Amino acid sequence: MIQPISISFEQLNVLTILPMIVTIFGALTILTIDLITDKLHKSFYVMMTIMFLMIDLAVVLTYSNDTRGFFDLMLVDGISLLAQAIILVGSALFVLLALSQSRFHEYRYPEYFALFLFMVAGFQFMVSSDSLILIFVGIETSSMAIYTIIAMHNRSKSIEAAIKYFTLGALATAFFAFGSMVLYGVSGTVELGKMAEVFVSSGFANYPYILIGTVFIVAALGFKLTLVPFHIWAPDVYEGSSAALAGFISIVPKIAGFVVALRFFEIFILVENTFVYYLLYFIIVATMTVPNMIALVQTDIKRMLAYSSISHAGFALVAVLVGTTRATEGLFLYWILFLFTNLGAFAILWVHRRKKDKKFGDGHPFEKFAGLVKTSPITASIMGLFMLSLAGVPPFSLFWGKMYLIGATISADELVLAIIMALNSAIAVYYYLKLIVFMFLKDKVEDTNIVVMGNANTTLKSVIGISAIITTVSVLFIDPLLEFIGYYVGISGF
Amino acid sequence: METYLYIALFSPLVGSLFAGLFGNSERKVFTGVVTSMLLGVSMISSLILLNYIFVTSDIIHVKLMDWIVIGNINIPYGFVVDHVSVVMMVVVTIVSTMVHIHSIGYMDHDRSFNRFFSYLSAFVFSMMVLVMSDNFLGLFIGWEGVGLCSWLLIGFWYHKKDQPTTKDIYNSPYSTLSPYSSISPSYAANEAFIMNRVADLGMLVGIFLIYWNIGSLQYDIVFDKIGELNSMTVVLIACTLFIGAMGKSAQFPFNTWLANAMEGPTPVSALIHAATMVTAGVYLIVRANEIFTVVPEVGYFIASLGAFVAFGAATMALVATNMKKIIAYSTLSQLGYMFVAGGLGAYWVALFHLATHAFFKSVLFLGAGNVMHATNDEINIKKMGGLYKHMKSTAIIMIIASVALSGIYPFAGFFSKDLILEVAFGTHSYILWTVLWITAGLTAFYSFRLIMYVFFGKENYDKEKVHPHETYAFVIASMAPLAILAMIAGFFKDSYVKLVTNTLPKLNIHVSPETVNILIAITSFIALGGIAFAVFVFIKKGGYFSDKLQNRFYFKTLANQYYMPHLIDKLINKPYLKLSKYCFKVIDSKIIDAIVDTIATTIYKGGENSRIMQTANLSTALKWMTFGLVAFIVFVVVYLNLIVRG
Amino acid sequence: MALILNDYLIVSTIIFIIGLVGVLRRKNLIMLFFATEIMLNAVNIALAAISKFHGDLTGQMFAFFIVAIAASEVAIGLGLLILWYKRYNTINLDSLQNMKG
Amino acid sequence: MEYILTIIIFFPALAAVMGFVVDKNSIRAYGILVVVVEFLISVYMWYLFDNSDAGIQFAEFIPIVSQYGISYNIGIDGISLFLVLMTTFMTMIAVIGLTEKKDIKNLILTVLFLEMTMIGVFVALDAILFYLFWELSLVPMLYIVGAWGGKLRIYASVKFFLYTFTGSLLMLVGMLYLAYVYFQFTGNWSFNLMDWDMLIVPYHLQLWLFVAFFAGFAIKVPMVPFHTWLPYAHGQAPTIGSTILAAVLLKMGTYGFVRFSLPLFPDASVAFMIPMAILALIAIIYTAMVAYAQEDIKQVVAYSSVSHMGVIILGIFAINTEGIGGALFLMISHGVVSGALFMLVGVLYDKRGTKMMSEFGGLAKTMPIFAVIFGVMLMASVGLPLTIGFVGEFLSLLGFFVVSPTITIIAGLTIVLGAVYMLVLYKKTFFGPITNPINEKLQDIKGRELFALAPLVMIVIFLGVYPKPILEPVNNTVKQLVQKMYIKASEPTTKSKIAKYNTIGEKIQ
Amino acid sequence: MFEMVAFYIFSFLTIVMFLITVMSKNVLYSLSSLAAGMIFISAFFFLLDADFLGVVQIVVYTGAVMALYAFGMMFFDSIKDVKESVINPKITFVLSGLIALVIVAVFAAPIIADNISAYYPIHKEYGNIQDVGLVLFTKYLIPFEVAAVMLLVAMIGGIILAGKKMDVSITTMPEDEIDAYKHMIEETKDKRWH
Repeated sequence: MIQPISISFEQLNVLTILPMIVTIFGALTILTIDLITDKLHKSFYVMMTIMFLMIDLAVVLTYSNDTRGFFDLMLVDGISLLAQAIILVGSALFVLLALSQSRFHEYRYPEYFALFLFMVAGFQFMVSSDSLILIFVGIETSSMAIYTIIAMHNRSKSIEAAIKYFTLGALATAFFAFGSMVLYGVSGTVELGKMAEVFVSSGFANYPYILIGTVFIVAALGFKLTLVPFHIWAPDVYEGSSAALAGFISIVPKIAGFVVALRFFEIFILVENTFVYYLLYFIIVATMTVPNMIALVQTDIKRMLAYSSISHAGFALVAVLVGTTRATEGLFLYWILFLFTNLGAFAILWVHRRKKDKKFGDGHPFEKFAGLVKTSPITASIMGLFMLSLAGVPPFSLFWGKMYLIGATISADELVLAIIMALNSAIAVYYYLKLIVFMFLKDKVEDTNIVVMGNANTTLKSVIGISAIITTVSVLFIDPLLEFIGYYVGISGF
Repeated sequence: METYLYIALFSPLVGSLFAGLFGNSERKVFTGVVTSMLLGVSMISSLILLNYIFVTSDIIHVKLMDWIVIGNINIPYGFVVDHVSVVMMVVVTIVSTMVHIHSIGYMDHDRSFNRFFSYLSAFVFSMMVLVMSDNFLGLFIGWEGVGLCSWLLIGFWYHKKDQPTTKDIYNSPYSTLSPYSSISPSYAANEAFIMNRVADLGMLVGIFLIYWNIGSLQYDIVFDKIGELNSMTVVLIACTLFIGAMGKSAQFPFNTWLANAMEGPTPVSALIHAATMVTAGVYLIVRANEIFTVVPEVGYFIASLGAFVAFGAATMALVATNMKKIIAYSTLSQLGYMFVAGGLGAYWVALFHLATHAFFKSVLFLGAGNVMHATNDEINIKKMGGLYKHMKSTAIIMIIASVALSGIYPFAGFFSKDLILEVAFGTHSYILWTVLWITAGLTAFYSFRLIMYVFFGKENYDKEKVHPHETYAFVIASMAPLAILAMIAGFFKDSYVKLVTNTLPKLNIHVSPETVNILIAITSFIALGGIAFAVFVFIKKGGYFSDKLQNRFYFKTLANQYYMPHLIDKLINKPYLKLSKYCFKVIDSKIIDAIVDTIATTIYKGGENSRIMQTANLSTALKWMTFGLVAFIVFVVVYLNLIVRG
Repeated sequence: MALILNDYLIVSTIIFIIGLVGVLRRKNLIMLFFATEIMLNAVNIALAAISKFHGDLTGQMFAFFIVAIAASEVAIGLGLLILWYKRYNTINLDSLQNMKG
Repeated sequence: MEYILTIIIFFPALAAVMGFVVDKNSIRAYGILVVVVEFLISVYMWYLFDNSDAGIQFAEFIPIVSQYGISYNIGIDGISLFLVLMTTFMTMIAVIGLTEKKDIKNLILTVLFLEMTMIGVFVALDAILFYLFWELSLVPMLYIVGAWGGKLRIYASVKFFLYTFTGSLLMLVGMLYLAYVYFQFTGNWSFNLMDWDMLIVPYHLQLWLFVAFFAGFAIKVPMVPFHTWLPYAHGQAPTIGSTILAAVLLKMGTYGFVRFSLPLFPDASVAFMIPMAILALIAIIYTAMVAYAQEDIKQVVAYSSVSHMGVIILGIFAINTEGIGGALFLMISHGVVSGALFMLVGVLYDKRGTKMMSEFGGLAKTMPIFAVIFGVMLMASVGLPLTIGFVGEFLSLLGFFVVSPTITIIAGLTIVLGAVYMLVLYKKTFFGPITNPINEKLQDIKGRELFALAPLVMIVIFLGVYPKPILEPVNNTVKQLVQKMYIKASEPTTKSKIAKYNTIGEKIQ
Repeated sequence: MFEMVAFYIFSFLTIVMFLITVMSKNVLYSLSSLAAGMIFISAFFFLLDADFLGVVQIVVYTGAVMALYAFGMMFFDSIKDVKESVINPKITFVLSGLIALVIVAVFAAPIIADNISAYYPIHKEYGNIQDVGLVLFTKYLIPFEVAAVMLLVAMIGGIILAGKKMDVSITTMPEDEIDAYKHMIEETKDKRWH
């Protein structure tokens, strides 16, 4: 008969799931509070959320080394901690944008914030395990939440976006399942670490199987990371969801995705597998170039930013291909800087959101910002600043990311790739410039009454201010930031 | 003595700046007076210097300050007054002083009286720099400076409008029979400047060569080391320097600007385009004689070119009716003489002729100025006549000048010109001699043709408008010294020779005295013959070329200045403009810029084309995802096959 | 001869592909969701088979979670569909055409 | 005063930030005050500058990204000293002569920012810092051209931005690669020029890196065939824009060649001598012709700039003291002269609202003083001795003559062709009868315009007569530069060439 | 032997069922065929002696999922079936066909399982249920909990999305109307609106 198995509490190492517990607990608290009373204003819930996120951040930052727990299922290593930190900070900043001047549907629900926290928890699980199962479940948890949150904005576009996102997501899920199935079939395990061992020890036996499995996983990850040609959903979802959420989607889920990608591709990069190399190379080039070109012809700023973030994702994916420690550092540096810049950009769109504008509807066409410098020079300058940063004009934050990443690419003797990256940044300048041209060089469109920052209040303004300042003076804290990142990446040995 | 040097050099500059102060205000006589006086000062100090050097025969060499000092190059503002430059200084200052005084009268009614004197003195200053500086680049400063001033002065009446270029030989600005000296003053000015620039490029190259081979541009150092260079280099240097000289002295093919330069006020022609600037080329040859003596073959080329120009210019002067152009061409032809002398190594002869020519030619121009003044700026000699009785003194002076020009004993021209012929003969270059000999005849003829047309015969100007009258006395007075010099300058020959041969090589030609006498006889004969012919024909026929003659081809050719202006216009100006427009309209806009824009637009088009994958339709999106998967799987297959193949 | 793993894998693949076809060609959203269910189940078969032939339980575990995921997807999916249906009174895929470019 | 450079860089920017508060109506006075003070500071720095010292002075060093070897590392030597002075001076003149009416406040503040970036470029001794200022300078220029420009202003400004940005991105790749090379040799990262100077880059790498840097610099200079952004930018830009663009921004490119390409890649520089010279040659002749074909005065001046920049390139790639020194001098002189010319055209434009030659004629009669100043600048531009234009042109050509007489002689045509288009321009505009009655009652310049232009005339004459103040320090630094190249040269042929081009003696056979 | 027969029968049935699901025009048919297919799949599980999984399959699918769908269909009165205007069916089949071809080809090759060791071996003696339980509550405890969270999320999501509050959209409503609306709600004593 079964002999009882005894597991000591220590070896469970509960600490490894403490961060997720915090978020989940927070979510449940919010739900409970909602049950008890219904007289609470959204600002209360926003602050609750931020509070939990901050506590969580504190917890995360207490870890200082690479730990496993729960039968080695949880893997809390450097990159997972970094990613969690980024996720938490990003979420905290973006959830602040909920405190908008005019009222929107989703913020009427306390559940919104609960779902938000669940989603964060999902990401956290995603990044802190190397078992495909947990990663899978994590992905799905967060996705479910995102689908709902998008739809909760409750205008036809957002519902449509949600359905599209959901349907495509379902397909991606199927791909992921199939892929992991195949890999499991040839390795007998679903844990990437062990998988790697098996492959190496067997000298990549069943190579065709492995490749098929890889391809399916790549497709699924590609969906999460909006890699060409799995990026189709991105623009529609960005357009459909509120600017605040769109900004969030452009940052947080992707960093989680990147961590998974790092973990997964490490299997092949370490053994310098040519197939994965070429595959990634192609994907990267496509992902940098194609959306760049599409962005050139956009008429709506939000869509333009959507494409630009796709292209940025491709840019960052280079780090995965290169696979050196330096590159991984570059990836995180890049993403942190990108976080603040994009936050600012989307926040500005968000504060210019009007419910029913007789000319522009509730979208953000370029004309909306025409001649902004006349009416509100400060806003225009700040937005211009974010655009320049995205374009990679020094000394604004994203330049340092770009530079560091290109530098890392070069140090890995990927000169051609580096040049492609450079040229793509050159192409990208055009559409960022387009907005600047509209704001600074063109005159106001007739018979429009855009209320500058109509949707803003002190909080949102301060968010914008903070990100503007960070974007500008980034040069001062690149060094400490790099040390911070370097430490965590170092301990996880990527 | 140095103070005198500085006075001589800078007083014209002071005058120029002074006049410049009033450049914008209306006519003030005192500007003219002051500048003239300052030039007088300069002249006197030059004479003192001349005397000093004549007595002590030592050289004054001063270094004012550094100019360009970098790398191995070290060019100061240095000035040297030696036996050569002092002569030149004296000539320049004398002539220019007189011209200044004369201009006070001539420019009497001109709106920009002050501006004129400012320019004129500025010119003199540049000329002095050119003459006195002790290195090639310093000379180049003066060289360009006189160029600038001549640009300013030729274009002095900038407000005149452009003349259309017609076939009609009597109105076309390209012909010597028309009232227009050129398309317009500003055009002539630009032409002069640009043509000189072309030549200056040659000179610059010469300077580069000297620098990179010798490492200095100081005359003394260069002339010491020049012998050590291999002859090829020296030939190059000599040629390039001579190109520069050609430009300034309007030698073929740079000659057209000189005739057009007659657009300027007449005193300007007298000073710049007769006496001083145009002779700068000759001065350069004389100055750099050490270089040219090393390479006689170049010298001979120079000489033959000179002879060629001398003859060609004289022929053009034969038919011209534009008074100033006649004199201009005679100047050109005399310059030819000088180059023959210089080319054949008789540098002091060249310089001597330069001096004498300066005197009689300037006075000739000034006289012409008086005439034009008297006839409301009439310039066609056929529209004058019988002016003798109205303006005797001018007439006499001009006749003296012409006689001197024709080289009749004992006038100045005789000594210098005959020497040149003697040199030509003595160096056994008989062809040159013959050419020059004929030219002498022509010279005599056209000079007196002019005299006759202007002062004698019946009065062709219309009596209503024109009331000829003699100019102010002081103007005549200002011409007198020059006229006198034109008469007697020849007698200073020996002392002059004694002076300059300190620096310039002596003549080493051995012609027995009797041959010399024969030569003199022949030359004087043809000269007198020319004069006589001119006079008698005029008295007999009252004119020279019958209408039948005038329709002949060679007449037209001469009248059209051998069609050179037309050729330059057709072969250089117009094609260059066309080419430029082509470069701009086609190459720049249609090719280079187009390529750049195409790159941009292609990328943009790429965007337009690739955005179609973003249909709103969900099925398409799903298909795209699947497609991506399929693509990867296909890649797997391909890859596997590749591996299998190895 | 006995069955080997590959037979199961191939069957599951075929079913998976059937599901894929459904996903690609369906315009009726709810039927499209059926297709996704099929795909996930196909994977389940394979997982179970693998776990049998490797004598390893992980496969079955994975299958459980996939079932769970499938279930929750149904919930969300239907919720979204209802929302859309309330607005536009259709669940035709081609009615989602508001955003392009 | 060891922080004087920092002060010089950031004073204008700081003043600009404070300027936001200043009222619209008094902003002009504020701006003028700031630029004058800035100029005085720079003059004081010149006073402190030690001519005899050929090395870097007033150096400052603060690490920014220590792990990647990026630092705030600035300093100044004979090469950059006068570019800084010229920048402050020309900005001052431009602001004083500013006649723009629209949004004057934004314009002045932008110009102040621009001044910061320009000075930064010239004093930066860290590649990334250099790049930083280099790119940053595009932004204010974009705004100036795009907001205050003519009809095509947006096209022009965007073209300018994209074109230069693309080029400099390639340069950035080059810089990063060079840093990587340095890392491979020494084991630690650095973008410090002083460190890079210690490095002897392998020959084949030098060639590629040279090309990468070339991409950045050549577009900025601009060298034919990368020049097509320039006419648009100039044609559309407001007066102050063209003035600063021509006077300073173009110099960044040539300065880059001197500061980076020559000392870092001596072998490559020598190897690319002739190709570069040929490009320069095309620029000189071809653009001179294009300039002659223009009807718009401003375009003539714009193309003439390209032509003169060609001469500068020629001088730089003579790789001898005369040539490089001459090129540096020509940078200054061209800065002053072309700046002045653009301002003069601007005056005309203000008065008549057009820049077409056909609209003018006989202006010398109505505006004599203006005509005189224009004439002086024109003569300086065609390189008349005793004007500022001659020394540089002469030395550059002189320098290259030893390398290739033929090329130099053809390039020498610049003195002819330059004279052609300039004199024709002058004739059409100032000479001849007054055809257009409007020109009859044009006012001659006075007041602010005169006050702005007079110093330029003085500078043009003074430095033409007495260039020593510039040539002396330049001479020392350039001598050192050439020696450095000689020492660093890895190829024997390079060594021999550099030696040959720097010694006097029989060469041209 | 039995195993093999069963395998082939069930695979045939499953495939047919799912083909109907995918191909049939009528929602009812496809739904019922889907249900049937699910049940046949559970048969596979029993074949593969994953009994527990089989049970779960039947319960979850034919129980929960199918019920949900049925409800959904009633809601959408999908009897009026959607017009399936397939633009170009070729692409669909080409793509799917390609994938099928390649993967089947690949899967034809036997898997070399030398290095594959079972990390969580099946103990025949325990029987499937215990076995599963053992692993699920040790190794896969966390995923299990997370799955719970996921289901919770799904539930909340479902409730919200299908809920009545989504009928009116605050997002598209001008501010003043919102106030009016809130007031109206106050009247009807629905306290959820603040």
